[in-house]
Amino acid sequence: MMTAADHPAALDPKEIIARRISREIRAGMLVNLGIGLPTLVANHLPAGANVYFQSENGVIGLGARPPDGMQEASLTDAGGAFASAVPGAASMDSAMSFGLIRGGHLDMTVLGGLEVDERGYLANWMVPGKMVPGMGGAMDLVAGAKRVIVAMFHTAKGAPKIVPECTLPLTGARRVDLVVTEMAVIEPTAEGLVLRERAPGVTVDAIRAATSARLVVAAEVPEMDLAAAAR
Amino acid sequence: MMTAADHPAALDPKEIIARRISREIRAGMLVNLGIGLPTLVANHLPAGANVYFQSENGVIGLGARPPDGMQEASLTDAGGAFASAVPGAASMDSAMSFGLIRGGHLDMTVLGGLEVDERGYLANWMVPGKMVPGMGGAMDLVAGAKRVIVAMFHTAKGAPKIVPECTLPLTGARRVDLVVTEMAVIEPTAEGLVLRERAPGVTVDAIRAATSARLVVAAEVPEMDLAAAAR
Amino acid sequence: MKTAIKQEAAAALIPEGATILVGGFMGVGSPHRIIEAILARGTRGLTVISNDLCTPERGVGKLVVSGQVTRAVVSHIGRNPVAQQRMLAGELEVELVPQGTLVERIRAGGVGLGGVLTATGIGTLVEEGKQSIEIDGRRFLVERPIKGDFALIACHHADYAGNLAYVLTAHNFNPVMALAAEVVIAEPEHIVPIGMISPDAVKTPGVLVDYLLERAA
Amino acid sequence: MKTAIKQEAAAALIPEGATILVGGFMGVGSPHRIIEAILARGTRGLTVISNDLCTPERGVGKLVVSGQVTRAVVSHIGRNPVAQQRMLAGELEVELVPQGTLVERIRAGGVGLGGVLTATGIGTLVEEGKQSIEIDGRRFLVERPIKGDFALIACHHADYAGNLAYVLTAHNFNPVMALAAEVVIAEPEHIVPIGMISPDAVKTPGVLVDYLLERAA
Repeated sequence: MMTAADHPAALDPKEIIARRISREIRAGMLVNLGIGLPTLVANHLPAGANVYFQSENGVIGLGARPPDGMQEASLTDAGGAFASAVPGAASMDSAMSFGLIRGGHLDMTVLGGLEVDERGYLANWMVPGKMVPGMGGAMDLVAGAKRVIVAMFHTAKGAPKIVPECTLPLTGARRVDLVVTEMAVIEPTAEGLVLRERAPGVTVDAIRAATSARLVVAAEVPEMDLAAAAR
Repeated sequence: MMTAADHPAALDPKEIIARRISREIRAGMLVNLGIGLPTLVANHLPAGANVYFQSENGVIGLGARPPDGMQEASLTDAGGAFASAVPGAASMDSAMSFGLIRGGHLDMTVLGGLEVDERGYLANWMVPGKMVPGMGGAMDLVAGAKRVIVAMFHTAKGAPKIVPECTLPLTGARRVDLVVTEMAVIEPTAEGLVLRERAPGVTVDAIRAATSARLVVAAEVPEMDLAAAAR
Repeated sequence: MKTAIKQEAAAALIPEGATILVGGFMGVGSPHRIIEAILARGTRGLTVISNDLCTPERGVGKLVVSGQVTRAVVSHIGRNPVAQQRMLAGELEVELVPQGTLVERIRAGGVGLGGVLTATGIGTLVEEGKQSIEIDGRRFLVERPIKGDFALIACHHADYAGNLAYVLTAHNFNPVMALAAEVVIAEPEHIVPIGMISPDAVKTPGVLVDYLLERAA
Repeated sequence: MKTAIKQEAAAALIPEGATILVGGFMGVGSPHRIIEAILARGTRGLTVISNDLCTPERGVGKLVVSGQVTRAVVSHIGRNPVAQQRMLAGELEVELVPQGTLVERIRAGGVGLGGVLTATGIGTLVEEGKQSIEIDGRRFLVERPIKGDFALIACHHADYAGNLAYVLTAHNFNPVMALAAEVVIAEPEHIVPIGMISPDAVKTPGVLVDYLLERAA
């Protein structure tokens, strides 16, 4: 049987990002998914993957969106949308929820991004004078999660989002662990931004052209494996 | 009908202290009683006094000792002895329990004492080289409770315990609010230790003789009223 | 024993210019009836400390739209374009605080700590004007405790001793805020007789609660 | 899903010289079966962090009597004359910490705070050798976070997701200690199937728990 994964070129850019990030998740992990694009990652985990999702508003074991008529007003996700919970879920107040995040108990967070720079620093919470919604839990997640993965489009209106130095206010002074876009997988390291993988059919030159930061590029850059979900 | 209160001279010294302190307790208060002598205070509150006792090991609404055969291993007081709980009790972990103490939510604590001095400072947790059991919750109680009342005998083996300056290590650098002994009620103030009341039949001279600290004494020092319990 | 009061009576306790801690996360676990009563009463000059400013049609967001809020201390303005617009226009003073720092600052106020030592915000705008301290070679911001005049708490059920129990994601800031205000007003969905809530299910002991709102009609 | 292990297997995880956080207050809410297994195994050089040292016949007090404890960080030595004697003789190193400071230091370790700013201990021996900081004109001690290699937790019941629930005064240090160790071993009285504990009754989420002890025989 052919699946969408066999024709990755046909995949929606968001799907490429979500599918690739889902492969970073291992059994037994506690994972926090940011609002928006990061949320899609959950769709790519097989049933019974034994992964717990945390919603920082106070639940571990967040489940899928409930069908109409089956929503409970007191069970929502971090975006305020109705959610469900899996058997074995735990609810808690914000002090405990952020205690888990800041205490290093969260194995992974997947966050959206406005900019990532050569230091591996992330800016994702404001555009001065224009969009100042507040950082919510983003700064805590960046400071506290064991792994921080940025899920974002490679460019915005044609302009590179992976830049030499962030022009927007930083979310934290911590080097994020991985950046996944619809074009590439990039790992910030002490030596700079290492290009680890290309999206299927995307050339290294195309990635370079869409990136204003300096990239460290090996002789051979493999294509993303988008076939399998969480192991 | 004559009661023991009509013959206070017949009262046990501990009973005088406990009975007098019980009169400091008001309806609606949250009160913590230290191990030993302070515990006796609870015996002098009328049923339905609407006072909640906190035990710092994690319960608000501590009740009387349960009869033999009705103890529950997971319900004990701060001395580790079996306890009961009243309807409307709340149990909690030590972080919450001490959060209440340190956050100023505890209306009153009654603590034992080894020494109190002219500054109103209390020493009650160790005798260097001899008895060093640890401060337990005493330092938190002294630092955090709204009112700190010291319940102790006036002297130890004839030696005054109310002294110019504590010779034993302090429990805190906070002026306690009241000292109640079997001889006197003394209020530490900015002007010094004010003798507020005498035990029935005890003269001011007798109190002075048993006290090495300077006392501020008014022309008339009334006798303790030991008749009524909590109003 | 607490006597349950009406929402109008609760709102009447709160004077102009008060600082109110308001529970809730995007309106979930918010004391909506008390908020409605404050709205009806028109109390002005409020400082609101809350996770977010919800939406213009819901929760504390409505108090922003009505112009009753002068200052807000939040982690996020929510999906409230009115709040964003007034904030950018300088009509609403907003202090943005990382969510984990916000809840810890309120907890610090409630449990008598001098402040919070945190790595969150280091190297960002949050650090500006703040003291920092080095401990074992790592630098931490010193964040101030937060206390309010009033805490407006929503809970699932209460008893007449004032003990409160919460469910699912409606806990959020409520149990912590109940520690950190001079006057605590709780809005339960249900009030049960004393003894009906297991001591282990109580997350806010009744001694912290000053007023209990009548259950919804 | 957690698989429950035997107490001997739990003790075998703990090497000589380990720092162990042990729940309980005078033995109430202490993981007695794990302690027995450590006693049987004879693991030496332990640093014990616990509220107290109980009695010579019970709880962590037994590990002091057996000579397996080198260092103790406690608020009180309990009613343990053996501990007192060894402490005064210099054979057992004891750090005495005010109970509220002890639990906050463990919490700080567990939730990633740089330390605790507290007024408790100001003007006493507890202050010696410690940094202090002035905030709004008040002086606070800077107390260090505490973490352990292992947390040995007692609870009333657990499920196979590792979620833990506690009762009455057996909560004490357990929920906080479960946050502050590399490896968390929980000793439940009962283990129920997943889904049997309400999410609201869970005070230690299963993600914090590494090992679950078999229920008592």
